[in-house]
Parts: sequence; C-alpha cells; structure tokens
Amino acid sequence: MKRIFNNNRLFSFLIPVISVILGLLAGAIIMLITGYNPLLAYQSIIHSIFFEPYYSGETIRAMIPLVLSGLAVAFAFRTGLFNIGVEGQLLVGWFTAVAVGIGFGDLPKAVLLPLAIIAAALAGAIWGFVPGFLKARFKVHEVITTIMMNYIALHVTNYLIRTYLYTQGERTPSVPESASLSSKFLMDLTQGSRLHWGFIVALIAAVIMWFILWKTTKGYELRSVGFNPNASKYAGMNVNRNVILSMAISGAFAGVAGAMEGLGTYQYMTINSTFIGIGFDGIAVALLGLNTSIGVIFGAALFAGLKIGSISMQSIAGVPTDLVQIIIALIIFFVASSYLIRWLLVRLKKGGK
Amino acid sequence: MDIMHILEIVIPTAILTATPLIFTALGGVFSERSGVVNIGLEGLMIIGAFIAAIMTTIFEGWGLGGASPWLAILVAAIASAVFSLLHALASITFRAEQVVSGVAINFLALGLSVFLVKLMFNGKGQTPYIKHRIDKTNIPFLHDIPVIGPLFFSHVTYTSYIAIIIAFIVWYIIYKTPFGLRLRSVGEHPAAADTLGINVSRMRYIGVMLSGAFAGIGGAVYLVTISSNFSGTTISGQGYLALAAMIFGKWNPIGAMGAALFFGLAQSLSITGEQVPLLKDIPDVYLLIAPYVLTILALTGFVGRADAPKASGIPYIKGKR
Amino acid sequence: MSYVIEMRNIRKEFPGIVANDDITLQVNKGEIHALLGENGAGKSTLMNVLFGLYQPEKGDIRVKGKKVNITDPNIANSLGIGMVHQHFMLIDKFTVTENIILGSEPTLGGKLDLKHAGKQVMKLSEQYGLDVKPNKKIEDISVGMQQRVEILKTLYRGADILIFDEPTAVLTPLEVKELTKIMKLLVKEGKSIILITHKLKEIMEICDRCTVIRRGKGIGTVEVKDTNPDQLASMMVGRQVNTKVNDEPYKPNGDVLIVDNLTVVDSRKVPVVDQLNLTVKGGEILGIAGVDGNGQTELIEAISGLRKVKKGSITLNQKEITNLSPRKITEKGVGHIPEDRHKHGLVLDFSVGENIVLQTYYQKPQATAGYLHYNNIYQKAKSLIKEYDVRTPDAYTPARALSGGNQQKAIIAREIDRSPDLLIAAQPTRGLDVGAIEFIHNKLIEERKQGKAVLLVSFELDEILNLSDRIAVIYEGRIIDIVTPSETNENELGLLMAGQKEKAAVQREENF
Amino acid sequence: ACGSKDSGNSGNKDGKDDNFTVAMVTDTGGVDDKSFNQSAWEGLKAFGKKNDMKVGKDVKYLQSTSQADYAPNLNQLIHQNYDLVYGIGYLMESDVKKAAEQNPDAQLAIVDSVVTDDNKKPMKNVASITFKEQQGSFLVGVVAGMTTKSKKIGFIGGIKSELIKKFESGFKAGVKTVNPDAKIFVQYAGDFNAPDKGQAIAATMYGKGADIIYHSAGATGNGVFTEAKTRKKNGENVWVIGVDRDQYEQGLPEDVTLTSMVKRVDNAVTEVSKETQQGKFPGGKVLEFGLKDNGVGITTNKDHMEHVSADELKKVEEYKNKIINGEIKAPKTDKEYDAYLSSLK
Ligand SMILES: Nc1ncnc2c1ncn2[C@@H]1O[C@H](COP(=O)(O)OP(=O)(O)OP(=O)(O)O)[C@@H](O)[C@H]1O
Ligand SMILES: Nc1ncnc2c1ncn2[C@@H]1O[C@H](COP(=O)(O)OP(=O)(O)OP(=O)(O)O)[C@@H](O)[C@H]1O
Ligand SMILES: [Mg+2]
Ligand SMILES: [Mg+2]
Repeated sequence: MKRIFNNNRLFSFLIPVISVILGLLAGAIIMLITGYNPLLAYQSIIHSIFFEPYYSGETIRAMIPLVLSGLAVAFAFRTGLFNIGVEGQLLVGWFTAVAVGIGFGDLPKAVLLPLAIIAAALAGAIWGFVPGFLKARFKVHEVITTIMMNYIALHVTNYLIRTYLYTQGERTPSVPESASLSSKFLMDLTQGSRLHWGFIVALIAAVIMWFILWKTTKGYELRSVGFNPNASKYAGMNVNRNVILSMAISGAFAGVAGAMEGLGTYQYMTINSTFIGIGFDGIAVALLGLNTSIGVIFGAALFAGLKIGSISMQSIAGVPTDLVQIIIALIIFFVASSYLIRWLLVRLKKGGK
Repeated sequence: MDIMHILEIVIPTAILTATPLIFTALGGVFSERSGVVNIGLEGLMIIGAFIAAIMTTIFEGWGLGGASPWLAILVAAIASAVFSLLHALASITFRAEQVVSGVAINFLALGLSVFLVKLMFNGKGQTPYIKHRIDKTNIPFLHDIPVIGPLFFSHVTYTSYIAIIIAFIVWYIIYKTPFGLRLRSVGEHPAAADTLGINVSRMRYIGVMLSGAFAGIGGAVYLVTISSNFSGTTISGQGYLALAAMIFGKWNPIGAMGAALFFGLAQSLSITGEQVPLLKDIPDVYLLIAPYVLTILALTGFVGRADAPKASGIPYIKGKR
Repeated sequence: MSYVIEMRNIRKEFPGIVANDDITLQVNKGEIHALLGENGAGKSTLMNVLFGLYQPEKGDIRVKGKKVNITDPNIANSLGIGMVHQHFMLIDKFTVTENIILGSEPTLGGKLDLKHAGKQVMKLSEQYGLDVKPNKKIEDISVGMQQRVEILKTLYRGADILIFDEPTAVLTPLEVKELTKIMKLLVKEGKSIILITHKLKEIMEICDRCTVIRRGKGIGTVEVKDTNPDQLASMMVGRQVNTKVNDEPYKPNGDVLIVDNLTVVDSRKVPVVDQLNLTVKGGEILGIAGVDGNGQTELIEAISGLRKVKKGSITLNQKEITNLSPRKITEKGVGHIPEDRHKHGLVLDFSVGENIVLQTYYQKPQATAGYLHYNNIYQKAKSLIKEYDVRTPDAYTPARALSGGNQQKAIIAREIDRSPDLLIAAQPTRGLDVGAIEFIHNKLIEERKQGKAVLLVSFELDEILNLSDRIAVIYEGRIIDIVTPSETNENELGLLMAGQKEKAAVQREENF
Repeated sequence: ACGSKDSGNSGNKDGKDDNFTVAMVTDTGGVDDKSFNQSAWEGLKAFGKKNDMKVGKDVKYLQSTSQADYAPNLNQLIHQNYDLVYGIGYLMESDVKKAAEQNPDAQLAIVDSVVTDDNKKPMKNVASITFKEQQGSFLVGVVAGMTTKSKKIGFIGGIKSELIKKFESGFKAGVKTVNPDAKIFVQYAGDFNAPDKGQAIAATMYGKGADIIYHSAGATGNGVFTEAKTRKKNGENVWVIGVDRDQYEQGLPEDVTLTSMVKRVDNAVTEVSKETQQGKFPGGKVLEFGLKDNGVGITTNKDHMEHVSADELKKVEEYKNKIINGEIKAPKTDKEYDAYLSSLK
C-alpha cells in the first residue's frame, strides 16, 4: 500500500514532465509539417534562455508575475473556487502600486516599497473580495462575477490613469527610485535585462501560500470548505467567511503580481486597450503546477522560458511566436489528461516486466 | 433625440451584439447540461470566426456570392465541432479536469488560428476582408409595423432571428425530447443514467460537440456580421461573456438567450449613451463598465442562486464511489 | 434443476483489493434469496457484476440456464435483471415518471409522451401496490417513495429478477413492512429476488435461502428455515455476536439538555419543529422514534447550530445555546454523529487523520496560534484508529477510500473522543453490519455509563428499544409521548409514530 | 553594427555601408495591421529591395505578442547588430529609451513618439519620427465638410489620447472651415480592437443623421466600415473616411470609402533608413513629417476619390498649399481647436 502511495507521488511528478515532452514533440511535428526547422527552433530557445544572460534575466523576470498569478489561481482552486478574475485583480494591483509609489514618493524606500506592494495586495484582495462576498452572500457564481470584474478593472484603471496619472505615451509617470524594484546589479548581471528584485517577492509568496494552506488552521479550513462546505459548516467553520477570505487572498496574490509589473518590469502602467493575459496564463501555470507552490514555480518557469525563448525562435528560426502558444496549449492538454499518461505509464511498466 | 429614436438605435444594436453570444451560450448549455464544463467556448468561437473568414473568401472565389457567408457558417460549425472533440476527448475519455482542458482549448485555438493565418497569408497576421457579409436589413413588411417595426424589424440581420428561433428549438430539444431527457440525466447523475443503459460518454461527446458547433456558429456570425476579417483579436472575450450568459440564464436555453440579449442591451446602451443628452455628461468610464456592473447587480438582485447541473465538471468513471 | 441466476467462481479485483474471490451464487426461480455479509464483504460488488456495471476477472454467469456475458446494464435489462441500488440511482430534479422512463421513453412524433408514460407508471404502480406520485420531483418525495420509484424502474423494464441492495437500511419500520409486502407480492407474480440486508430478522422473516460471504469469499448457502439468526451472524462475522442490550441500571443525574418550546421552520417557512419540549439527562440515552420527516433532522440541526431557531430556547448545562454558531455549541460540549456521513460527517478528500480533527484542528495540541502540528494530529489519529478499530491502510489514506462502516467508526471515534456532555447520534448504525453495530452500541452505552447524555435518533425500532432509557416519539414536529422501553413495544411505538396517541393508549392497556 | 562613440553619426567611417542592416519591432498589431506597423514594414521592405538587401535577414521585423515583448525584441535586434532598429508605435517609448540608454552604440528610431532622456532632451542615439496627422486630417475634414448633405459628420476614435486627438482636432477644423454649420459627433470606443463597438457607434451616428464618419480607431474601424456598407446596401448614402492608409479596398464592394487620410510611415522609415545608411543617422532629432514632406496627406489615387468632385479636389489642393505655406495651422489639441474655431468667426 505504502508503495502505491509513493508511486502515486512519482506519477504526479512525472505527469507534467511527460506532458512537456509530449507537447514539445507535438510542436516539433507541427513545425516539420509546416516547413520550419524544429531543431533550430528549440535550439534557439534553449540557447537564448540558458546561454544568453539577457534572456535568462528576461525569463526570470517574466516568471515573476506568472508565479504570482499562478499562485492566485492555485490558491482559489485549492479552496474549491475558480478565480478567472486574476487578470482584473492584477490590473488594480498594478495601478495601486504605481499610484502609491508616485503619490508617496517622498517616503524612504524601506517604507515606500513594502507599502506599495502591500497596497497592491490590498487592492487585489478587494477585487477578489467582491466576487467572494457575492458568492457567500447572494450565491452568485464566482466565474461570472470574476469575468465581469476583469472588465471593470480594465476600464476603471484606464480611466484613473487618464484622469489622475496621465503622462505622454498613454501611461502613468514612472515610479520614483524609492518605489522601484529594479536593480542595477541584476541588470548588469544579465546584460541589461529587466530582471528585478520581485523574484524574491514571488518566492516569498510561494512559501506563504504553501504555509497558509498546509501549515495553518486557516488553510485547513479553506481546504475543508473547498472539498465539502456542508461538512465544514457542520464542523463549525464559517463557510461564507472562508469563501470570501479565499477569494481575497487569491486576489492579493494577483494584486502583488500587478505590483511586480508596476514597480519592477515597467515602473509605470500603461493604458491597456485589452487584457494583458498574465491572469489567464496564471490559470495554465497553476494547472501545470498541479496547484502546488513548487509546481507553480516550475510551471511559470516553463511558461516564461517558452515565451521569452520564442522571441529568439521567431528571430532565428523564423517560426511565428504563436507556435509557442500552441505548444503551451498542448502541454496543458496533456497535463489535464493525466489519466492518459498514467495509463500509458502503467502499460509501459507492465510491458517492461 | 426622443426616446423612440434612441430605442431605434439601441435595440437593433443590442440584438446584433447579442446574436453571437446567443449561439455560443446555447452551445454552452448543451455541453454543461451533459455534464461537461466548457470554458473553451472562447476558443471554439475563435475557430468558428477563423474558419468563417477563410471559407467565405474561398466560397467567394468559387463564385458563390451572397451564399458564401451562409455556407461558411455551416463549415465553421462543423470545424468547431471537430475541434471541440479535443475537449471531449480530454475531459470525457481522459478524465481531464474540465476547466483545464477548456483553458487549453482557448490557448490552442488562438495559437493555431493565428499560426495558420500567418502560414496561409504569407506571414500576415490577419485575413483579407470578406466581400459578402450577412448584413443588416429591414425585414419586408414587418418593419413597417408602427413602433415594433422600427425597433425589432429594422436594421437587423437574419442571423439574429435564427438565433432566437434556435434558442426556442434548443429549449424544446432539451426539455421535451428523449434526447434532451437523456442529456440532462447524464449531466445530473451519470451513474443513474448508466444503469439505465444510457451511454454516458456518448451523450457527453454529443453535448460537447454540439457546443462546439454552436460556438463555431457564434464566432462565424460575429465574423460575417460584424468584424469581416479575422485576426488574433477578433474574438476577445465574447466566449467568456457567452459563458456568463449561460450561467446567468441558469443553464436554460431561453434564459441564456435572455441573458445574452441583456448583455447586448447593456453594451449598446453604454455605447449609445454618449450620444444621449442626459447620459452624455457622465464620465465615459461609467458607461463602459455599465454592462458588467449591471450584470453583477442583476445576478445579486433578482436572479439568485444559479443551479448548475449536478454532475457538471465531474468526469464519469464507471463504478467509482 | 436450473437456477434463474447462477454465478460461478466470480472474481473481481479492485486496485489493491480482491472484492470477490471465487464466489458462487445460485438463485431459484420465485425465491427471495438473501445475500449476507459484513460491510465491505463484496455484496454490492457481486451484484454490480451481475448487473453489468463491473466485469469480473474470472467466473461465469448463467441466466435461466444460458451462459451470458453481461457487459453493460442494457444487457442485464434485456435479460430481465433489474437492480435497486444501495445508493439510489435517481435524478433529483426529474419527476418520478421521468426517472422511470429514462432510457426507454415513449414518444409521440419525436416528443416525449409524458402523459402516456404517466399512465403506464400509474398502471404498474397499482398492479404491484407501489404508491407513487408520478409528477412529483424526486427531491420532494420521501425516501420510501424514492425506493418504490426504483422498484418501478425495474418493473417498467420488464425485469423478473430483482436485486435489492440494502433496501431497508433507509426505511422506517412502516415502510419496511410495506416493502416486505411488496416483495412477497412480486415473488407471487413469479419474480425472483436477491435481497442484500444486514438485518437478520428480515432474512428470517421473508427469505427462502441465504448466501453468506465474508471478506470477498463465499461461506455458503443455507435454507433459512433450517437456521437461526445467531448461526447466520457467526457465519457472517466468523465469531459469536451478541446483540447488545442496554442492561446497566438507569441512574440519571441532572438535566443536560433542555429544549423548551422550540420552533424551527424549513426553507418554505413551514414550521417543521413545532413548540417542541424535550429534556435529556446525564447518564441516560434518550431515543427519539419517529417516521422520517417529522422534524427529527431539523431538531438535531437546531441543537447543533446548523439551523436557525425561530422561537424557543435550547439550554445545555444550564447555559443557553440557542442560535449559537456550530463552533460555539461544539465547544460547549455537544458531539454529533450526523445522519448523512458523506454530506456532513466527513471531508472525503481529506485523510482519515485530517477528518479526525475536523472540529478540533485549531485547538492544542493540534495547533498553536494558528499553526498546525501535523505530527500531533496524526499521532492522535493513529491512536484513535487503533482504539476504535477503524480499518484503514493508515491515517494518511483519504476517507473516501474507506468502507461505509469504517467511515462511520472514524466519525464516532472523533465525536466520542471529545467526550462531549451531550452526544447526538443520528442514525449511527445505518447501513452497517452487525459487527460494527455491536461496536457502536457498546460505545454509546459506555458514554451513558460515564454520565453523559445521549440523544439517539434512529428509524430502527430495535435499536431504540434496546438502547434507550426513555423513548420520545416525535410526530409532526412535536414530542407526542415519552415512554419507557420496558413498558412499550413495537406496536405501540408504531401507532404513536403514526400520531395515533389514543389507539396507542388502548394498545398499552391490552399489553399490561 | 560598429558604432562610433561620437554617435549621431555611426555606421562606417566612409559614410557608406555596403552591409547595412535594418530591422523593426512591431507592436502587438503585427506587420499586417493595415496601419502603421504595416506601413512601416512596407517602407522597410521597399528600402531593402532597392538596396538589394535580403528580406528576413538584412531587413527584418520582430512581432511582439504583448507589451512585455517590446524590450526583449528590441534587445534581440540590437544584439544581432542591426545598424538601425525601429520601435513602431508610441507604446514602445520607454522601452526604446531604456534600450538606448543601455546600448549607447546602437542606433534606434521610434515612430509616433519622442524619446527623451531624463532632462527631457531627445536622446542622442534615437531618431524620433512623428507625423502631423492634424494636417492630413484637416484635408479629409475639408472633403467631408464639402460632401455632407445632412451637415452631420462623425468622428470615431480608438482610445482617447494625445495622438488620436491630433486626428480629431485637425479633422474638425477642416470640416468647420468649409462648413461652419456642420454638426460633428465625436466618440471614442475605448478600444482599438472592438469592431462590434465601432459598428455600434457608427450605427448610432448614422442613425442620428450623420452621413460621413472619419475613424481613427484601428480594428475598431472595421465595424465602422461594416455598418456603412450595410447602410449603403440598404440605400442610405453614407460614407467612411479611411485612416492611416488608403482604405479604399476596405470600402468595397459597396464603395463606401469617400477618401482616406494617409500617414506615410513608409516614407518616413525609408527616409530615415536612407539617411542612416549614408551615415547621417538623425539621432537626437525629432523628425516631424507633415504635408510638406509627404509624411501625411490625402490619398493620391484619383480612382479612389471618384466621389469627390473636381471642384472639391481643387479646394483640397488649395488648403493643402495653405497649410504647407503656413497660412493655416491645423490644430492638434482641444485647446488649439477652440482657438482655431474662434479665429474662424
Ligand atoms: N467549496 C466550495 N466551492 C464552491 N462554492 C462553495 C464552496 N463552499 C461554499 N460554497 C458556496 O458558498 C455559499 C455559502 O455556503 P453555505 O453552505 O453557508 O450556504 P447555506 O447553508 O445555503 O447558507 P446559510 O448560511 O444561509 O445557511 C454557497 O453558495 C455555497 O455554494
Ligand atoms: N469502485 C471501487 N473501487 C475500489 N474498491 C472498491 C470499489 N467498490 C468496492 N470496493 C471495495 O471492495 C470491497 C467490497 O465492497 P462492496 O461495496 O461490494 O461491499 P458490500 O459488501 O456491499 O459492503 P456494504 O455492506 O458496506 O455495502 C470493499 O473493500 C470496497 O472498499
Ligand atoms: Mg454494499
Ligand atoms: Mg452498506
């Protein structure tokens, strides 16, 4: 019995790995059919993200918001909720971080930087709180409300930027140095990439999520409510409050993801005519990572690597970047269809014996 | 502008905007009623729009003229149904987490369609414009009826009427035919259906593929009535709105249609609002977010708890306890 | 002679377990054949094999002498096999008629012909005395009627071999009687029945023969008229079993629970508990007898804080607990073995260990300042698993993987371990085998011995009669009488439960 | 490439580069956006062909899939030693700036924006290419003002911004100059990618009696065309004025394109590339391409202007000259427009 248990863990670890391999294989086949050179394409990806410091830096930089939005989705998932609203929560977090950074620009960095990040977390939390509250109080399905809240966030942040923080170039002014996560050191280390200290924030967030869910009574409650609200209520937990809390925490992670863009990558916020997509990518990252902290980090790494690598792939092998999107989609499919892989593995094993 | 004049602008616009949503939301109803959550409606719409763009152009090339967009819609329906097989395969046969598989559908549809467009059109990111659209017309005779005529029978496309009629047909199918009974049973309690000899997987495959076909029509209709060409951003969020409409409509075809029309109306109001004296002075952000806020208010206010099919989202595994 | 059903040397494995190991079952035409075994012995599995839901690894099946290969329920149906499942296979949102016709619907020009179907259902139900309301939704009818719908489903498909998987576990005594009548009628009409039950009395009463299985292996088949309950029980468990009776002297101390003038309304605002008064003393087991749906569920939910109290008060140890939160009430010393263990009792996806601390996870030593000590949790779980004989591979196994009886044991371990002043036990032995029942009864009696108050709600009159010190009969939301077990009997209780207080009084006179 | 420290004039010392390479980074629209990305790429391609450069190698573009891609894309090209790297679109401003700071030897150019250093001075190694859209818009405004029957005209913008304001202000000024009584409806869709909104807004404007709509709304404008075509099919006499490039084709088959305001990003890009190739990289300069330099204008294809009478065309020519010789200054902001309006009275 114990062995089966262990095998299961091995399985769950193998599944994403095999999925990635299968996804890349499928991508190669598509390239072959459509007349591109898959070897060159993959080589260019690998070469750039592993051997060109600039792209290594950019990959890690791209990971930062992905980790956080992945955590946001995973956290909600763990508690039985589907947060499609990460995108919107990220936008309000982004805006808030930038606004606080600019608005309180006189504060010393040691105060301002954490303040801006916390404010962003709060903003995201509020944006997540609304669907959570509506679900708890009025039983409104969170999927709809989070979708609606995304659009509201998009328009509201645009409006706020245009009205209060507008500068040339359809964006806010840049945040002062005292609110910036960017680092000369990291930049030089990576030949001028936009890598910033946010990666530490992302790692801390991953630890926090793991800690909350698995080490605290609150996390126990959240998971319990996620699995069985009736039993949780019977056991004395406040189901409604947990639903709300879960969405708020999830939103906070998303808000911090926004702060990373606002204080790190860009140092400002642009008026966005459409969604930026990191929130939706977060769904995929969470799934790739099997909704675990460590998994989310790996998922984000894969995502970021492929995305950043695709720039070189486009440039060197001439393959449109959309192919990366296809590969990612296929990987998600394979992860989702873990049953298939499990089945294949079992077959292989039996055949081997 | 007097009220009537405003309505004459608002209502036809609302109906036009709602039409693709109605089709797609109906698709969602089929899928979810069979017990398969379909977040992939967005992606299925993308495929529909993409195929419609390509096929209309091809049919035009064959000299089919005004029939081209209509035929293209049909092909799009088939293509999206086939594409939705991926979702069916993953979530029914391979027991995938259905939300995940739906998300993958969305990624894949976007990547694949744009990739193919680039391949077909020499690296270009969008298709040429179609020459024959399905245009807004005034319905003969009916549009002369006072009041109703200008509101409901002028400046509308035939696809809108088809959508509304189909909503009723879908309602009939789901609630009044053996097929519908079986479809719902599979979404509510697959094990029970199984013991009665209903092939759960087959019903679910049918549900998902119908959702593919309908979402494909939705995307195609959007293309041939509104956008006229396809690019990666042609469908941006309509699938999610359709999903919301389906939930808003409580998984009921008529309800979904009503919700889609409501979305259309809210959006149309938000656009026309700027041209209406009273609403003009309101900062445009309020009008822009109005449809979404209204939807939330409507859901909290008077729609109440949504009752999803019980087994929706749960893969059926024979004999699992 | 040839059997209507003959299953030979059936073997069925699940990952990690052999559910059926070389089992043989032979059923005569026109008999009621009992299938007896502990929880998890493999009864349901065997029947699911017969019904085509599972494919056996080994063995063959003959129906009416012909070798068959039942690969899915359709084939079973066409062979005339119908099954009433342990967990009802009914669609809540559908009407009775829709549930019955599903899969072989009459149509009229492509449209469902519900009118015709309704008539057919009525005809069938009259023929077999199965009272149902064709146009009601399943979620609105009683469990008994739901079961009759299940039976109708099989009859509608023309089944002449019927499998009943623990049909009486969920029924009230009255309903059980009715079902017994129905089964006898069915047999008279030439149908054959396989009946799974844990109730030896029922077997003795209505069955012709009985096949016993233990841990997946066939033990043998006996003629019921040549056997007795004790023999059956020991065949099943492999040892002697005593049906436990509460024979300790009754020494109640102070009132632990006082329910005063309590009114609770349901979702439609109809009072389901209506100005109810009740007292439970320390050191007593108070049994609540009543037909399902007379307010016992709501009463319990009100006491445990799961449902709002409209009027009246609930007092525990002289402290008012009316409308406190479930958490507060639990902390004040109420334990609750819930009636629906899957819905309320367990988080099936949590490990057994995590379930053990479902109410106490935040307290020391499980946690300090919001930080969980998993070591302590699992240590506690392990010791309880041992003490209460919960059969599970380990404390880390998800509760979902346990058999019903063991799930129930885990709940009972959890609730009793908290040593509450008041223990509410709702249907604590529903669906369990005699071994498990014995164990649980022992535990309840032990609680009483410790001076705790036990509120026992059960549809099993035997259970109520054997365990209770006093029996309160609930009818339409009120306690219409309180009787002592030694001074009453099933007949009187039955009448009281039906609200016939006067007749019951007459009955009592006659008895004594 | 091998730049020299004294910047502004890198490339080969002799001023002529045999192996000159040039590349651009598109914004998310891609090189087929029927707008400035496409135009820029056409310019580059033409430039490459003329100089026998290999398209895809010596002349190349990289497409961005999101705004996060701008920086790595620019860097990719800089690291591949392209002699001149364009960032297309004002959204790339800060990324171009950063790239310019980090790679002082690189020669960069930006379209539609001005890249300044921290002291608000144009950066030395960036050529800023801007256009006087208000001038071209003024001319199509003149056409609209003369053509309208209903005296109601619409303007639909994508997202309200300084850039689009130039289109709006110039256009309105042109209309009012020739048709002071005309009523002009203005609405922004809030989106460059929402044909459905474009269509709805156009429906509203036409519904209110406008017979000509000028759009500056990217793909949102597609909806404007759809609406106009539909109406034309139903017998209404409505028009659209195209933007950025000659949108005649898009008005077919109903033929609803009255004229188009063209923005010759291609010309500008070709020009800057040529100068750079010749060793005269206009780094640190803010280049403003207007009517005079053929940077903006009204469509020149006469066949695509068949609905504008010869007289009217003559008028347009007149105003063009007035703008070129400075007699008329087309307004580019709301304020300038208001001032311009009062000057008309
Ligand atoms: N894990 C979960 N996943 C999804 N929704 C959940 C989850 N847990 C709780 N909910 C939702 O939270 C809301 C409140 O749950 P709760 O069980 O408190 O409802 P209730 O008992 O009907 O309400 P009341 O508190 O009024 O008695 C419901 O909409 C429920 O569906
Ligand atoms: N689908 C399944 N997957 C894995 N194990 C199963 C499955 N169904 C049954 N089992 C296991 O097979 C054994 C027999 O189960 P079964 O349900 O047949 O018992 P039963 O005799 O009907 O018990 P009960 O009296 O509790 O209903 C048990 O150990 C059970 O845990
Ligand atoms: Mg069983
Ligand atoms: Mg049982």
